[in-house]
Amino acid sequence: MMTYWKSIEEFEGGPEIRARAETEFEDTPLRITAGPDRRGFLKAAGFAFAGATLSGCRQAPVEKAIPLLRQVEGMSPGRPYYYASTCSGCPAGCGLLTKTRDGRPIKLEGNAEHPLSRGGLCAVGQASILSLYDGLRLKQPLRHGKEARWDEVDAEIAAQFDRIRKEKRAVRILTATIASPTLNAVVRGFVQSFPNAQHIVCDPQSASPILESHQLTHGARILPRYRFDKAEVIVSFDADFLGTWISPVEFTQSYSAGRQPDAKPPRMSHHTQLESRMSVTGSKADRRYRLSPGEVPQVIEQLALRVARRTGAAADWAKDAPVALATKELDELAERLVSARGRSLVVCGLADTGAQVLCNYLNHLLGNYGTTLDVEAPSRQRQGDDRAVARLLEEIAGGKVAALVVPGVNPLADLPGGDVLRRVPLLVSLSPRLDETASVATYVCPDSDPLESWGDTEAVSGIASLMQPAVQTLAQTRPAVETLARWAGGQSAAYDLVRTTWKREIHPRSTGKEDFEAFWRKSLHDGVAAVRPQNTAVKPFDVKAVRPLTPTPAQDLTLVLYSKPSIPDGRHAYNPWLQELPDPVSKCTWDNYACLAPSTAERLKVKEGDVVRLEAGGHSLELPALLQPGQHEKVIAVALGYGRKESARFAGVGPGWLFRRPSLGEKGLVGGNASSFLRFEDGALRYWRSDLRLTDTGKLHPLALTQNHHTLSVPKHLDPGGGSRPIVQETRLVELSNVRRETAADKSEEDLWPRDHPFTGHRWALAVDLSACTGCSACVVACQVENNIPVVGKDEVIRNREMHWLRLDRYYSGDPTAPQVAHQPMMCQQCEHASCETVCPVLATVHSEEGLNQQIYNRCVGTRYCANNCAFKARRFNWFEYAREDRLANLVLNPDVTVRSRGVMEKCTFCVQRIQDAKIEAKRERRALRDGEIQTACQQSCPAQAIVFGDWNDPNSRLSKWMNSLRRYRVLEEINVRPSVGYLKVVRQGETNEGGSRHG
Amino acid sequence: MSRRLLIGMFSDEHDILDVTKAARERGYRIVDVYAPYAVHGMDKAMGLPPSRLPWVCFLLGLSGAALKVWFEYWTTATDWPINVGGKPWDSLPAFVPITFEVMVLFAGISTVLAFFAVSGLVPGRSKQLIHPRSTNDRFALVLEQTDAAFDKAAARRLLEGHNAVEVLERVEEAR
Amino acid sequence: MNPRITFVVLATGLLFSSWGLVTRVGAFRLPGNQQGYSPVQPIAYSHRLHAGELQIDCQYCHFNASSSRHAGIPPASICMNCHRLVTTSFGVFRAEDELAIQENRKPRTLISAEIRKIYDALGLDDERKPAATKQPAPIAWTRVHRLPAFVYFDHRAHVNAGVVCQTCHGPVETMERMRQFSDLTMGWCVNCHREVNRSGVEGKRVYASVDCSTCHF
Amino acid sequence: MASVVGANTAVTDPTPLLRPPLITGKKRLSQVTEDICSAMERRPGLLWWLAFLAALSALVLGVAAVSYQIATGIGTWGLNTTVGWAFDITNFVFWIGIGHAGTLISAILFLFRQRWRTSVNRSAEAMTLFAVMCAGLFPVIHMGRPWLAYWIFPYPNFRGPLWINFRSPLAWDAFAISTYFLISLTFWYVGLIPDLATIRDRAQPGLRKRIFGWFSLGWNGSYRTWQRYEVVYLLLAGLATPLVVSVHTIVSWDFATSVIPGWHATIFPPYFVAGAIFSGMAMVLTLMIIARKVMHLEDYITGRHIDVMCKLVIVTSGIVALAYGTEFFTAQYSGNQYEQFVFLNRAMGPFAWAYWTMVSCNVLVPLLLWFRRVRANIPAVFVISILVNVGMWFERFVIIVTSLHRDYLPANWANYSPTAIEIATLVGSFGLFFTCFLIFCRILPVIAMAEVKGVLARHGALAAETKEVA
Repeated sequence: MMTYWKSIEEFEGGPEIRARAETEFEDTPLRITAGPDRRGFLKAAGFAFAGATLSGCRQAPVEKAIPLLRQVEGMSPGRPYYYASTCSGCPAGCGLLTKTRDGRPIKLEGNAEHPLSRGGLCAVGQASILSLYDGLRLKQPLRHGKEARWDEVDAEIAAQFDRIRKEKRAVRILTATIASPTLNAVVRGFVQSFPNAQHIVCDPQSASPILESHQLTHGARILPRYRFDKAEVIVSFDADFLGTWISPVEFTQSYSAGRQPDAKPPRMSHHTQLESRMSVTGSKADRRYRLSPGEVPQVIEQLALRVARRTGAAADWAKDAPVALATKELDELAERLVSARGRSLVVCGLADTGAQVLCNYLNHLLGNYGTTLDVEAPSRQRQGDDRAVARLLEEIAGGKVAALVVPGVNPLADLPGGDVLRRVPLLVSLSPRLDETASVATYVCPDSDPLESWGDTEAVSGIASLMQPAVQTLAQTRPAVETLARWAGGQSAAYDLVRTTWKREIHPRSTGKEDFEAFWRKSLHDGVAAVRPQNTAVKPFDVKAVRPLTPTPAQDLTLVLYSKPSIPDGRHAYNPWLQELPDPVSKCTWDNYACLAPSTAERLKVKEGDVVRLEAGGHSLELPALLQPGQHEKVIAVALGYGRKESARFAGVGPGWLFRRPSLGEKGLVGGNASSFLRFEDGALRYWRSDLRLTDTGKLHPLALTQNHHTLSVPKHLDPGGGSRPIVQETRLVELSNVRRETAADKSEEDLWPRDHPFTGHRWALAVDLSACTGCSACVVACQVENNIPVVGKDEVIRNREMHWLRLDRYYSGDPTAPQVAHQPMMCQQCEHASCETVCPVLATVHSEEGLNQQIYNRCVGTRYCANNCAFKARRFNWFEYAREDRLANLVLNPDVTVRSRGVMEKCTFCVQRIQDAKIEAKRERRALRDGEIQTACQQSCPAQAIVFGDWNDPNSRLSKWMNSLRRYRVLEEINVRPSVGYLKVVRQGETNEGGSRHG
Repeated sequence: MSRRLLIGMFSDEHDILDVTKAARERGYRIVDVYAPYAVHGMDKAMGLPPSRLPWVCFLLGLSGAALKVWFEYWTTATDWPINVGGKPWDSLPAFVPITFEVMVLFAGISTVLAFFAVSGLVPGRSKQLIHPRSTNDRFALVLEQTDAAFDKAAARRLLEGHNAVEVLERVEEAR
Repeated sequence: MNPRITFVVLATGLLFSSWGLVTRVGAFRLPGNQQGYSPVQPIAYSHRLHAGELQIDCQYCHFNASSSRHAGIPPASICMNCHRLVTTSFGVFRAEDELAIQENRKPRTLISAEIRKIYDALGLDDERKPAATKQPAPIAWTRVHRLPAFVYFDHRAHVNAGVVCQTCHGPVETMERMRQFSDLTMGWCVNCHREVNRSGVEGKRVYASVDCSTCHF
Repeated sequence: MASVVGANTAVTDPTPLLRPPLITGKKRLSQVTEDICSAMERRPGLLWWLAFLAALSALVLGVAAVSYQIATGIGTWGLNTTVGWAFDITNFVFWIGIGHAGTLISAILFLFRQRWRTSVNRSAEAMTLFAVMCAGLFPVIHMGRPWLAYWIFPYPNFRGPLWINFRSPLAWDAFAISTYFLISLTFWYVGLIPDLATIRDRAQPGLRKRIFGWFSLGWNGSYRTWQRYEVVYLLLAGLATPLVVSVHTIVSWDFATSVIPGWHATIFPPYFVAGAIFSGMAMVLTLMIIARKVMHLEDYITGRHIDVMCKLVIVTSGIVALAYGTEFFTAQYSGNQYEQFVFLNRAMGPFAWAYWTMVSCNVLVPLLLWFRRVRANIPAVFVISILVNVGMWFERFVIIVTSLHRDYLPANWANYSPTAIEIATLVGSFGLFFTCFLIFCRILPVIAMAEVKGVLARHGALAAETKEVA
């Protein structure tokens, strides 16, 4: 089904194609000038109404059909084309396929052939397509906040740079991690064009201490590539590697590869998480301990001591001391690690170089370097240098910096004391949007969207990938590489720059023998090229670097600043899909908040939604409180990346009506910016601090949670049996081999009715592996993009009307202070005996011959009876006209899916548009459908590969194999609606069989 | 042809019952009785045969039900069979409620229409009143003076003997 | 008025109007049904001439029909495959030839007004060379066949199943100006799908689903 | 044996009646006509105007709310993904229930030859009609696209043709309600014809006479017509009786055929029918107590009527209470954790206040009616009747909302609170009901004169004396 497309170069080619591209959207075949096509749905609905009375006047408005002027060889209007590219949502550099229809990108999908992401793509990556169609993206350069022309701006900046060169004053360029060889080369060239210039790298989610610790222990400032797939024992200290840490998609993919309970023999890594708050990673851990950040270094130290003793290394560098983790637990942990030497992995997410050195030491003692940590081909996904950033801020404060260029970062909002940037005489921002830094910048030279520009990345040494544009620039923006190259004196287009770099730097490292042209074409086609890693000067482990740590005194309350998987940093604050994406654990949308453990809240007499004032180091911030089970009692956690200027745009999001409440907080922004609580300490950006004071302001701020109830067991006083509900079922690894083989196929399904509806052809079904699912929510956004699901705004979410067809139900179980967590993707179960279908009076939801529960929007009158009668509440109703007239943003709509109007019901359809397309395409090619040819959007994006779609009637399909798994069950099987979605039970590591197969 | 009528007006239902019974026993041709309400037992007194309207009700109700069952089955299983919730094609139990409703609707409406038709009740139609108070508090017995043998005096005596309030004579023109 | 006369008049009226309703029910149209719609197009293109007389295959111009959901309106560059040479009608061409022989000169290139519109769209001069003064602009045809936004029709499925274009579009080869031949109602679609499941297409057994999600999603 | 309560005339009965007279006051036939017609012919009093104004403003408020909702979307109601129905269907079931008492009084009591019904059946039937109008409104406006409501009827179309789903209880509802409305209207109209003729014959020539003339279909009191009339009336009563049971049974199937715990119950049909009669009787009481006061009809709607209706309220309250208990018992006995939870959640969850309002109003308060003194105390009966209506509204609310808001998957659990638009719509439905009823009181005879006259002759206070020549 996928056609990789190579002729994008033609966009750069002949004049007539350029001419065509000028009117990119005017040229779209069969475009309708009378109004946006999908939007016509509402009109049709209105028309039907008017039509009932006015059948006399029946002449519809005239529509124009404008064909292409010149035929583009091999390109058919109405067919999707996929261009291989690289995601730019974060520096992780996952592989992409940009799906375009009729000249416009409409969806980003993971590139299954990319060695890092292997087809997965996270929520942020999925949602980043909206950036292209953002109407508030800057359309041209700004001078002192006023619109200007490129030639003027270029001339003025060049003149000022010339003066600075002459005067030998200081120029600094502050970027985020640059994994792109081309951009790196261009920045290098830019820096070299000045007598006194420096390139400083700053990451909002910094990993600087890891790099620095490797400088100390390995003599090279590198970030190892972590191989979770090779690890049998994983110990993570405060590293949310499945959610936000360094490269979550890659890590989720490899973590999942290391946990295959159905493999023969079962493979299941043992994962211990020690963390302060409940992260996505913590929710998947086999063992989870709560440690506040201040306690982590000592625990690592004691663990290192124990491991050192067990491995026969020197253990005299520190003394035994009681720490936050019990001796028994520490011993057990050490034992488990040692028993898996060379097959274990210790990671630490704490911004503390001392702790990181000890973490390196642990991995060294365990022989993990070279197996689960790759330093020969290290990661380039984080290169931030906090020490340099701190120095830069001092320089600026001292008035020593004449010019500062900031491409791709927003230091004003991301850094503590970023306000000093206002003092830079020449501040040039390359931000595509008017963020905090751009709005005080002397010049803003907007970068083009990644989907409009050429680029490349080498996220991990040896894995180089290309980014290719899928569309001409929509406004007068210019790729940052071009802009910087121009200021350094060059005149090249981005395409030429990338090609040159690849010819010079990448192709020579190629393992094949093909010439550059062939290599280039192949890399462009595949999107990625595996080459020899760059040489890294790694020295053997230096034991001298290992030093004992000075214990920090225990504090009452510690403030922890973290990143949410949905909004990892403020760059994405403009994105309504991400703002409305529920946090995988707290299930909160449209806000950041102060997370408190329930016991802490009780102690401080704070309830959920109470606005609390956080004060530390002379800064204060008011945020609503959220009770988070599983959080450390002495930790208050606040997400970064909120309170951004770009979120002011959401003042009008959601339906406007009489009693609507705003999506924004008091300050007219989504959430509050907590970055002022960050501080530089020991050359690292500290994400926690212990001088926190918390007071209740007495104000209320309702939080938009998509899930109000937390557990599977119902409130005690309402359930005399005390049983919990078998919605999420669990099994233990030891049980898997003991269970008597009994599969669904063995159970004959009794039926009182005659078998009037056999599924003779295909029978579509879906299976979800709950054990693999991490709750990362990539599928939710993938579904949203694929199926034109509207954003409804905070008020509607509070009113429990979010529209996501696929939601992730999160359940806690066990001890409320340290609960176990299960994530359950829940979508329409396509029941064979669908209770919704029977009750629809107008046949708007009926069953197909292939087992699908069809929903026909144009037939629906909106009685909501089907939704009431759905045991899974998987149906979504259009309470208002959610679709908006935003001609630019609506270009992202999938033309294969109807935009639903007000008053109709909608739901998951198993991406029926993909099924139909694949079936027709197979017929066209006169062949049978292949298993795996149809992938639903959720399945496609899932980094953990926890979702499989396929034909249940085909005994050899992957789906059928999953459906025959010992772990397979169906939710609410007892009410005999016969869902077509099978779930594979959560597999828990466990020595004992506590709680049985149900949640306790 | 015109008819000569002798009309006795009464003010009590017992009188009109008695006089009607007596008139019929004596062989008078009773054209009609007019009453402000349905006097119990008057049909027997007048010797009216039982109404056939129940048949209309029964037959039309039955045909309505039959039609509906057929229609439901035809639309669901024959004309465009659609799989609804895995239910069998002939979901007969599910067809019962509407069948019943349609039966009642057919039976009820058709009975009333039949009643209007046989009684000549048409909107806007104005029939001659036998007496201005006959829809208020007067009962009227209308006898036809059949032929010359009709003993008007005897008839008048009969009416007055039963407390007739008034006795009128009227000639009804041919229609 | 005599009620009997009123009754007769009313009954006759009712009879006539119901007769009219019964006989004209075929002519009754729902809103949105544009059967017979035949708008004036920016170029007086004749399907009768091209598809009928010259017997050009439908898919020569509408080349997308077998590979995409849209059959597509041909780009102007497709027209140029022939009209680079054919600049006017055959009659005018020959008359000019004869006149040239009579006058003993080289025949002039005569360009018909309608064909010139193609050149204008492509920004070409009379020599069919790019003209610096002309800005290329695509031709804005008026759309004839329209389906509501919630209906997904796919040409691929039908063309590859062997359904000939005329089945839905009617005798296009006789139409001087394009006209909507079928009513394009849902019933029309569904009945054809039912019909071909019984009788096949061109003698070949086919399966056309009447599931809702065949067209609505 | 019921006693005479609240009668304003001492009765000297010459004939040994087994029961006290149904009509008090020494009425002659003409006086009946006079009493009832003059109430319509007089200019309306201040009380009527005040009531009308109040009802009309409520109606206007409701019209505004519904217009806004249709223009803007169902989102203007407090519903959500989990609780898809609340006020809308609650109001629907409530009004349908109210309507049923009218049919009970006119049809079922007719079949049982309960002559006391004659004084109240006309207004009870009118109440049925207006209540069914209010009820029928809600399934239409609760739709997301009410302008397409006609799609739920099978009519020939150009879609294939695409018919409807005859398996859907909502389709059954559509047929049931329209049949119920049409049959009730027919029944009411047939009953009205003789009275319309009476008014026509009283009226001075003019528009009023012509209108009544048109609608009275040329009725002249011919006994041949009377005979058929009696047959038709009996047939309609015979049809309406099972109809009324079927309608509320079908309404209960909206819930009973579903899979939602708290809805999925076989007890629903009898439970709903009893509840409907219960609430309807209370509403009849409310209306009668007002009407007899305002229209000065104490002689026709006597204490005995009120007493009899109170007894019906006690009986139906008992049935409803039994149903509450049975539901609870079966749920706990079932061993089904979802069922058990739903009922405990009703009694102790977030909507416990609604549940206990329902129990107090429907089970505890009607217990007072066991006391004869309470039944004789008109203001007390009035208050109780209103409380019963409140309770019955909450019964539907409890069934619908508490079952939905916490069903199978705890992740779906949600709360519900109505918006002002929903409350205004509820108020508006009362506005519509009372506006219609008040207009009815003014333009049509609130008491079936022909029927009362028939009863008067045998069961009136003057049964013997009427033999006097007027």
